Amino acid sequence: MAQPLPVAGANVQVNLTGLSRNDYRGAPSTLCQGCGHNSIASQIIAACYDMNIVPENVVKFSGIGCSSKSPTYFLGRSFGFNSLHGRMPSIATGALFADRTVKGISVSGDGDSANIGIGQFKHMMRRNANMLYIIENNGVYGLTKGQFSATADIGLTLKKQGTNEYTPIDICEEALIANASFVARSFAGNPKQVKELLKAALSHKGIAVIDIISPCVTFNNQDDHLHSYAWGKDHEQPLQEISYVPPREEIMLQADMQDGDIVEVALHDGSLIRLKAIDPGYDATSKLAALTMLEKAREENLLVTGLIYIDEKKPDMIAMHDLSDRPLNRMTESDLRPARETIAKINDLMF
Amino acid sequence: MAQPLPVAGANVQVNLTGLSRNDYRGAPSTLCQGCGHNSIASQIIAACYDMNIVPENVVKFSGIGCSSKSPTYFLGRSFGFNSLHGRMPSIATGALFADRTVKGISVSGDGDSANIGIGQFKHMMRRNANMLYIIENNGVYGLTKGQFSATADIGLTLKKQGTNEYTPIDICEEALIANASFVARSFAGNPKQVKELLKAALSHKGIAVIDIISPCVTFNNQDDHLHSYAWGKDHEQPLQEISYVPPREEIMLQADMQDGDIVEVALHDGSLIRLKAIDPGYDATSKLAALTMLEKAREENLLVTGLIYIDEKKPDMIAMHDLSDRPLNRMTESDLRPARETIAKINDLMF
Amino acid sequence: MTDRIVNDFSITVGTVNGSGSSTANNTILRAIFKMGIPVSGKNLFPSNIQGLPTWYTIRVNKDGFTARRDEREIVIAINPASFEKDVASLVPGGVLFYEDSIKAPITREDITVYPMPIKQIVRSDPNVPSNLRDLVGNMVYVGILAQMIGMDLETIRAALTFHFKGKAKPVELNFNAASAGAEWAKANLEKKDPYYLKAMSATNGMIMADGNTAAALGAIYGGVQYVGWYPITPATSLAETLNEYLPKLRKDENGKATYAIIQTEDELAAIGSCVGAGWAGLRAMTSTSGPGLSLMTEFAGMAYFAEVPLVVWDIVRMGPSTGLPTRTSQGDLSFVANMGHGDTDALMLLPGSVNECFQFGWQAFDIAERLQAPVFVMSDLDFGMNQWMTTPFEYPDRPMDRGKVLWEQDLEKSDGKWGRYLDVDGDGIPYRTLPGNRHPASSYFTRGTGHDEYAKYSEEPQVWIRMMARLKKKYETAKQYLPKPVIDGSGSKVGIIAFGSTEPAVREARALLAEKGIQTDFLRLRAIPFAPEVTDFISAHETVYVVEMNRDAQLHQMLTLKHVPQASKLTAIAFNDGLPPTAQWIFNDILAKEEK
Amino acid sequence: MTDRIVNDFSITVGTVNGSGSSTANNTILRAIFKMGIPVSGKNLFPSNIQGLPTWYTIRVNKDGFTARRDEREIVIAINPASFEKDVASLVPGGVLFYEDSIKAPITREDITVYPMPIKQIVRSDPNVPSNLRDLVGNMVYVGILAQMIGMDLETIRAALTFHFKGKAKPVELNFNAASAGAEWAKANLEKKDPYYLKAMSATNGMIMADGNTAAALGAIYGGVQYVGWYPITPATSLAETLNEYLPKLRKDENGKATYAIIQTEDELAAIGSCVGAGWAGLRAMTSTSGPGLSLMTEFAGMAYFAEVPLVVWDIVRMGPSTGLPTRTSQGDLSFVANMGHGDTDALMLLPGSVNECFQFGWQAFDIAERLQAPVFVMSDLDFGMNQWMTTPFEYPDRPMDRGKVLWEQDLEKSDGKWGRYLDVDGDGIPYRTLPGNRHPASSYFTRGTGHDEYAKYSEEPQVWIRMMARLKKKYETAKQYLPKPVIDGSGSKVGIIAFGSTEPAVREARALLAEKGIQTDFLRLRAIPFAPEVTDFISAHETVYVVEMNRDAQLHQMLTLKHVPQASKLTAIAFNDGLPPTAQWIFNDILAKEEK
Ligand SMILES: Cc1ncc(C[n+]2csc(CCOP(=O)(O)OP(=O)(O)O)c2C)c(N)n1
Ligand SMILES: Cc1ncc(C[n+]2csc(CCOP(=O)(O)OP(=O)(O)O)c2C)c(N)n1
Ligand code: SF4
Ligand code: SF4
Ligand SMILES: [Mg+2]
Ligand SMILES: [Mg+2]
Repeated sequence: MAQPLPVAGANVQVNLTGLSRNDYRGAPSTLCQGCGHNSIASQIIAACYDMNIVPENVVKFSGIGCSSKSPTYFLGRSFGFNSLHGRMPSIATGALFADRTVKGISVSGDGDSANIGIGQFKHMMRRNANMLYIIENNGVYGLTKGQFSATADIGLTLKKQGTNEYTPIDICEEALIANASFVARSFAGNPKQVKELLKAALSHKGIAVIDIISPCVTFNNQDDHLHSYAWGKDHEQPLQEISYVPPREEIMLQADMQDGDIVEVALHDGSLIRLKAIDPGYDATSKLAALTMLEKAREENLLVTGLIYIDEKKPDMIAMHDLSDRPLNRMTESDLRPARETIAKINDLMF
Repeated sequence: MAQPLPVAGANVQVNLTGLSRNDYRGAPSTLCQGCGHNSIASQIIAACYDMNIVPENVVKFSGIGCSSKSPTYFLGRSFGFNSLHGRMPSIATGALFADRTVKGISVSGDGDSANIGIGQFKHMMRRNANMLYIIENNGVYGLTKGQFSATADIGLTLKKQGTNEYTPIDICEEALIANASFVARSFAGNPKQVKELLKAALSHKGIAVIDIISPCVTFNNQDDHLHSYAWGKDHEQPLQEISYVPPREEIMLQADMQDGDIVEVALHDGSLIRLKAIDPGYDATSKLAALTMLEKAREENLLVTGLIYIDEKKPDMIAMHDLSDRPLNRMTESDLRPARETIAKINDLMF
Repeated sequence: MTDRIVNDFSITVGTVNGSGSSTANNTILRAIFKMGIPVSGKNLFPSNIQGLPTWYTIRVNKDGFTARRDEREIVIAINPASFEKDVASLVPGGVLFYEDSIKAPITREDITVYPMPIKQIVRSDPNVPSNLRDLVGNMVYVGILAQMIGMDLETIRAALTFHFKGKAKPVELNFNAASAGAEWAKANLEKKDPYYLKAMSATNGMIMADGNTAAALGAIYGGVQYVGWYPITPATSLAETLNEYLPKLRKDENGKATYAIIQTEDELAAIGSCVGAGWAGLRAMTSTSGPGLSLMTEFAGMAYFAEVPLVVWDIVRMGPSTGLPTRTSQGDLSFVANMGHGDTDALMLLPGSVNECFQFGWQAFDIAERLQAPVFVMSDLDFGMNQWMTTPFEYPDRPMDRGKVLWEQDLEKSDGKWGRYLDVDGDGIPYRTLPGNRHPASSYFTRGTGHDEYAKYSEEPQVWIRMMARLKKKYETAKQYLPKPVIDGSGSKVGIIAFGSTEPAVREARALLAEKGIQTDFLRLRAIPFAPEVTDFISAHETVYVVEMNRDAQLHQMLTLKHVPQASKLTAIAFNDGLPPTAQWIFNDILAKEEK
Repeated sequence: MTDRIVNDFSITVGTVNGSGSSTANNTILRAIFKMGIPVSGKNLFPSNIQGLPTWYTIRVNKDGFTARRDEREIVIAINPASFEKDVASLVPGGVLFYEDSIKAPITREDITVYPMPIKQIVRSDPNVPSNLRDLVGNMVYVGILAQMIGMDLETIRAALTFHFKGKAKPVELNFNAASAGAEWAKANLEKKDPYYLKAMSATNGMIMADGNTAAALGAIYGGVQYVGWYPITPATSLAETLNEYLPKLRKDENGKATYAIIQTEDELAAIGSCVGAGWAGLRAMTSTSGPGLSLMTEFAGMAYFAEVPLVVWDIVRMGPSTGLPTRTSQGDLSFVANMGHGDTDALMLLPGSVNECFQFGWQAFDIAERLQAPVFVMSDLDFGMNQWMTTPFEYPDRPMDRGKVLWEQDLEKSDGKWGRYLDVDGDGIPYRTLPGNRHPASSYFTRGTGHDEYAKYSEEPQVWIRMMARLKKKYETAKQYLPKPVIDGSGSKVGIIAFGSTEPAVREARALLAEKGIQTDFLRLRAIPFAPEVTDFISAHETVYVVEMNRDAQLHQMLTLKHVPQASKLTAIAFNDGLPPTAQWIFNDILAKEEK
C-alpha cells in the first residue's frame, strides 16, 4: 500500500520499508535549544524508523503548546492536525474512525492535558482509541511563558507567578483510574528508555499513555524540582530495563538481560516487551500494584519510570463499535446510502 | 448575626438556633416519586437542623440535572445558584471568596460532574474550597431521559441506548487522586448513614465529597445493576458505623459503639467523627488504603460506603489565598481603592 | 343548539407529565389523521420528568391550517392543579371534559360540561392490572372524546397498533379502555355541543413524523458516518433516532457498522470529534441546542478557518442561557452568523417542514463537503419534538456530492503537486486529501493558525489577507449550492419573508389577510447566505414583512444589512414567548401595520 | 549629502526572539522618549519562544504622529535569516546597520551601510561573562546607533536603570556595552546618512506604559476583588500585572489580601468563577483573547440573562480560530455583540489609548455593577503588549458606584419585601442582595432558566416576554452610564468614526487629508451600545468613514443597523493583516473614495 519515496543514492541507510531516517523527520524545530520536547521528537523519529513504520500509516494529533507544536518536527510525511488547546482527544476520536488501519500518534502538554484538557483526557482513556498519547510534561505552560500547570510541584516558585500552592495532578494515576490500557512514564533525559517505551506503545492496540518528564529549559528547570534535568537525573528510578522485540524476530535474550527477573509481555501484533525488573516482583498488569507504586514513589520523592501498566485484552475503540473492516473514509455512495427500496419501508414505519 | 424567623406557635419543635425543621425546607420537589435525590434532600434538611446551622450561613450551588434541581427543595432561606451543566465548581469557587463565613453546599449529578464536568470537578478538589460537594450518582442522565453517564455500569442495557461498553468512572477514586481532603461514599437507601456523613462533611473545613448512589427510579433502577435500590441493599458494605459528635458535646460512647474498633477523628471546629470500624484496621487517613479498598471493592463487586478518606490538615482555599478575615463582599471603597497618594508612586513606576 | 362545527376546532388536554398521557394524546392526533382530516398536535411540557402540568393541543382544520391557535374549543381536564386555568381558557360555547374526581367548582355557564368517571371505568375492567390503571386510564378519555365528537374507534386501534409496534397485548388493553370510555359516554352523556369530526381524504398519502426523526433518517440517506453528540432537550431524539435506525439500515457485507456514534462527554467533544471525523473524510454530524451550541463556538471557528466539513443540527429552544428548555424559538440566527471570535461566516439551512428536515438531512452533507465548511441546520423544538403531517420522505434525487477530494490516483496524475488551500478553480474552494491516503505527497498539516496555500504556518500579512479573501469568495460560491427560497406569489405589493416552523401560521395569516383584501406574496427562506432571489423579491415588493420567533428580529437585521438601499421596506414581525406562533398574531400585527 | 532629517523617521531592528534583544529595543525607545521626542515602539514577534525572526519598529516623529509606518529609514539587521528581506525593506536613502558576521551580499546602492563588529566589541570587554555575551551584545548596536543618530548616552542609562529596576550590576554591564558600541562607532564610522535625533520637550510630564499594565492598574484602583484567568497571548500580562501589583497595593489592616486571583484550569472556569464572584458581590474580572473568549460564550449568555456583573478584558488578537496569536486585530466586535445563543445584548467599552485602558480599568466595574451585566472591554494586542506614551494615570475622579445592592438594614426598612428582578425604578435595573446577607428574606435562587420578578422558575409565556423586554430596557438605560464618544471637529462635511488603537493612525491620516484639502471631523467611539452623540454625528455629516481593523467592517455593520435611514452615508474602511494600521493606508483609502 505504501509508496515509499525513492531513496537518493545507494549509501543512504534505509530500513525494511526502504525509507531513510530522513523520511521520518519533519520541519526544523522552532522550540528552544535544550527543550525536552526536541529530544522526544528525535526518539519518535528513531522508534518509527526502527519499527519500519510507514509514515502514511500514521496520523499525528496535538493540542496547543510548545509540546503540541512538535508534531511539525517529526514524520513530515504523515497527516497531522494541530488542534485546539486541550481538545486534541476529541479531534483524534473522530479522525481515528476514518481509516482503522491508521495509527494515531499524539503529543500534548501538561497544560494541554491536565489543565484545560483533563476532561477530554479522561474520556479518551475510556474510549481506548488506537493511539499513542504522549504528554510532554514540564510542569509549566511553555508557550505562554511560564505559568504553573496542574502538574507543577507544590512549593515551586516561578518568576512572575509566585509559589505554587496546589497539589499536583499525576497523569499516570489519572490514566490508570480511568482504565487506560497502557500507562508508562519516562524522562526526556533517558532517551534510550523513551525509545523502547515508544516502540512498545506503538505496538499496543488501544490507548497508550506515556507521561514523559520533559524539562522546559526556559521557564522551569530548577535543579531542586521535578521537571528539571538535574532532578530527573538524581531521582529517576526505572522500574525495569525495557527492550522491545519486534514481531517475528528470534526471541533471544540479549546479554545484558541474562540475569535478573525477566518478564515478557506479548502484544497483539506478535511483538514482545521484555522487561528486566529492577523492582523485582512489580506486576505491570495489576492496576492496584501500579497505583500503590505511584503513591509510594510520590511519598519517597522518586521519579519512577518504565512500563507502569498494560492490559492487552481491553477491546479498542474500533472493536467496541464493531466497525467495518474497510476504511470508512473510502466508502462510497453504494456503501453509505441505503438502497432505494428501503425508503418505502421507512415511510411505512412512520404513521 | 442570624435573624431567625419567629417560630409560629409554641408547639413547633425548634433547634438551638430557634428554627423549626420547616425553616430548613425548600419548595416542594418536582422530581419523580421515589427518586433517590429526594431522600438525600431530606437528609440535608435533617442534618442542617440537627447541627443548628443557620440557613443564611449557607450558600447552595448546583449544575444542571434532576440532581442539580434539588437545592430548590431544601434550605429555602439560603442563597442558591443553579448554574450551568458541569460548571458548578467554577461558580462556587468565585462565590466562596465573597464571604468566608459562609459554607457551600453543592449538589451535582454523575453526568454533571463525571461527564461534562469532570475537569471542573478535578480542579475544584485541588482548590480545597470550604464546601460540601454531593454527587447524586444514578449512572444515568435523568433530566434528559436516561442516557448513560460516565459512572454507568459496564454492560448495563438501557432502552434507547443499547449496552454500555465503557468502564465506569469512580468518583471517589477521582476525588482521592486529585487530593480531595474528605471523600465519602453513601447510598440513598441508607439514610441514617447519609445523614451522619453529611454532618461530618459539613464540619470539615475544605472540600468534602460525598458520592451518594441515588437510584433513578424512572430510567435506571435495574435490580442486577449498581445504582438500583435492590443492588445497593444487597451489596452495600459499610466501612464503619459513623456517628457525628457535635463540638462541646460530652464525649461518651453510645451503647452500640461499646464494642468493636472505635476510631475518632477530630474536626477543626471541635466536633468529632466517631467511627466504629466494620472493616477493622481500615485507616481513613491513608490515601493508599483508600485507593486499595476502592479497587478491591470494585473487584469484589461491593458497594463499600462510609468515610473513605479525611485530611484535616490541608489548608483550605481561604487560607491558601491568605484572605482577609473580613467578608470581602462587605468591603467598601476605603478598603478597595488604594489611597490617593499611591497614584503618583504608580506613575513613577512607569517609565 | 348552534350549527354543527365540523373539522374546525382545537382540543387541549390538560394533564401532568410522566403520567403516560402522551400515548393517549398521540392516539387522538393519529386517529384524526387517519380519518383523513388535517390535524396537528403540540406538546407543551415542563422541564422536568414527572408530575408537573402539561398541555397537549390538537388542532383540527379541514382547510389544512394546522398552526397553533390560542382558542380552545374543547378542553379535557385531567390535572387538578391546572383545572381552574384550563376551564377559564375555553372559548364561549366550548366544551369541558373533566375527570370527575376533581372537585373544584365550575362557575362558567357558557360552556358544555362532561364529567368523566375515568377511575371507575378503568376499575370495572378486570383485565387491567392495578399497577397499569393510571396509565390505561388515559385511554378512557380518548374513548369518551371519540364517542362525543365522532372519532372512529378503528382509527384509534390503528393508532395504538402503530404506537405499540403491533404488540397485541398493550394494544388490546388500551383499546379496550378507549372502547369502555366510548360505551360509557354513549350510555351516559348527551351531546350538547356543536363540535364534530367527519372523515375526509385530505391526508391521503401523507405520513406523520417529527422533525428530529425526519432529520435523522435524512442524515442516514445522506450517508452519515460519524455522529458525536451530547444529550440536550430538544435535540436528544435526533441522535437517539440515529441510534435506532443506523443499525438497521447501514451494515456492511459482514454485518459490521459503516458508521460510529459516540455520546461524548460534552458538546466541546461532540463537535471536536466531528471536526476530526469530517477532516478525515467522514460525513460527520452533531445535534444540539442553545447551551450546547454555545459550547461549540471555539470549534465552529476552527472548522470555518481550517475548512472542515461537518453538519450541526441546532434544534433551537428558548434562550438566552438555559432559558426555557422545553419551549420553541428561532433565536439562534444572529449567534450562529457570528459564531466565533474574529471574522467569520456561516452556512445555515432553514428547513420549513418535517419533509425538509429529511431533505436537508442528506443535502447538508453534500453542501458541507462541497464547501468544506460547517453547515448549521436550524430546526426548532416545534419541528423536532412534535408530530407533523407531511408528504412521504423521498429518496434523494441526486448522487452524493463528496466535494473536491484527491486520492492516490489523483495525486499520481498530478505528480503529487497540490496545495491544500490553493484556489485552483477560482471558486474559493480548494482541494483536500484524507488521512489514510498512502501517496507520499498526500499529507498536509492542519491547524487553526494562519497558513498559506500549502498549509504551511504563516504569519505573513499578505498571506493572511489572501486566505481570508478566498474564504469570503468561497461563501459567495456557496450560494449556488444552497437551497433556493420557495416563493409563492403573484405580484402583490406586500411580501412576507419567513422561515422554518412558522410556515403554517404564515400561510394561514395570508389567508386571513386576503379576506381583508390584503394580498401577499410569500418567500420562504431556506438558507443563509441569501440567494439572489431574496433580493429580487424585496425589490419586487413595496413592503416586506419579516416574520420570525425571536425578540430582536434577527433575520430582519440580517436582511437589512444586505439590502441597505431597500431597508425601509423591511418591517419586523418578531415575537417569541416560547409557544409556536399563531396565525392570528401574525395577521394582527401585519394588519395593524398595513392600516397605519 | 541631502539635508538633515531630524526627529522624523522609523527604525526597525530585525532580530530573533528569545535573544534578549527586547531589552535593547526598549532601551532605544525609552531613551528617545527621555530625549523628549514623541516615539512609539511596536514589537512584531512570532508565536514561539526562541529563535524565529522578530522585528521591532520604532517611529520617531516630532509632530507626535506615532502610528506604525511601512517605510523604514533605518534598519538594524542582526538576523541572518531575515537579512535579505530587511535590506530590501529600506527606503531609498535609508541606512543599514548590520552585524558584520552576516556574510550575505548587499546589492543596494541607494542606501548607507554601517557594518557592526558586535561580537568583537563584546569580547573586548573582559567584564562580560562569556555566557552573557550574546545578551549584552544587543546593547552594542544600541550604542552604535546612539552615536550615529545622536541619541543621548545618559538617557540610555536612565532607560537601563528603569529596566533593571535600579540593579547596578546589569545596568553597568549593559551600559558599558552600549558605550563601547558608541566609542567604536565614533572611532570607525563616518556619518553619511541624514537621520538625526534632537532633544525636544514634547514628552515632558508623560509616561510610557503598555495597555495591559494600565488596565491592571486601573482595575486595582477600581477595587478589583476577584480575578479568574487563564494564560493566553496577548492577554497574559494583564493578569500577571495584577499578580504583581495587587499584593503591593491591596492588603487589609492585618496584611491580608482583600482580593483573590486564581489561574483557573481553563477559560470556562475563569469566567465561571467570575460569574460566581460577581454574583456574590465581588468586583470580578477576567482577561482573555479570541480562543478563550469563544470558550466563555455559554457563561456570557448566562451572565446576561441572570444579570451578573463582571468584567471581561478581551485583548484582541487575529482570529478566527487560533489565527495569528501575536498579531493585532479589532475583529471580535460582531462576536461579542451576539455572544451566546438566543437574544442577547452586550456592553462594550472601547479604550482608545493606554490612559483609557487605565480609566476603563476602574470604570468598567462601576458600569458592570450599576447595570448588573457583563462588560466587555475591547483592547487589542497593539495596546496590550506595546509601550505607548501617555499622560500619567489619574486617580479616579468619582466614588465607586456599587449599584443597587440591598443589605440587612435595607431589607429591614422594606420589611423584607423585594423582588430580585423587579423593575422598581423603571430603568430596567432591579435590586440585588448578596450571599452573606443574614436577613432571612435576603436570599433568592439564581438560575439561567426562565424566572419571574421574584426569581422563581417560570415557563409562563407572559413572564418570559416581560423579562426579556425589561432586559432590553436595561440596555437602553445603559447608554447613560457608558463613556461618551470623543468628538474632534468643526463642521466638516466628512466624518470619520473609529475606535481603539487605530487612533494615532486616524489622527495622522486626518492631517494628510487636510493637506489635500479634505477637512474631516473625528468621532472616537468609546462604548457600545451607541450614545445619541453618535447618531448626531452621522446626521451632521455628508459622508462618514468607519475605520476599523477587521475584514468584515464589523462596526460599520453595527452602525448601519442602527442608522438605516442614513446608512448610505456610512463607508467602510476596513482592513486587517495583523499589523497596526498605518495612516497612509487610511489616507489612501479615504482619498480614493473622496476623489471618486
Ligand atoms: C483556549 C485557549 N486558551 C489559551 C491558549 C493559550 N495557550 C497556548 S499554549 C498554552 C499552554 C501550553 O502549556 P502545555 O500544554 O504545558 O505546553 P508546553 O508549552 O508547556 O509544552 C496556553 C495556555 C490557547 N491557545 N487557547
Ligand atoms: C451544556 C448543556 N448540555 C446539555 C444539557 C442538557 N442536560 C440537562 S441535565 C443533563 C444530564 C444530567 O445528568 P446528571 O448530572 O447525572 O443528573 P440527573 O438528572 O441524573 O440527576 C443534560 C445532559 C444542558 N443543560 N447543558
Ligand atoms: S519555552 Fe520551554 S517548553 Fe517551550 S520550547 Fe522553550 S524550553 Fe521548550
Ligand atoms: S428522572 Fe430519575 S433522576 Fe430524574 S427525578 Fe426522576 S427518578 Fe430522579
Ligand atoms: Mg507544559
Ligand atoms: Mg445522573
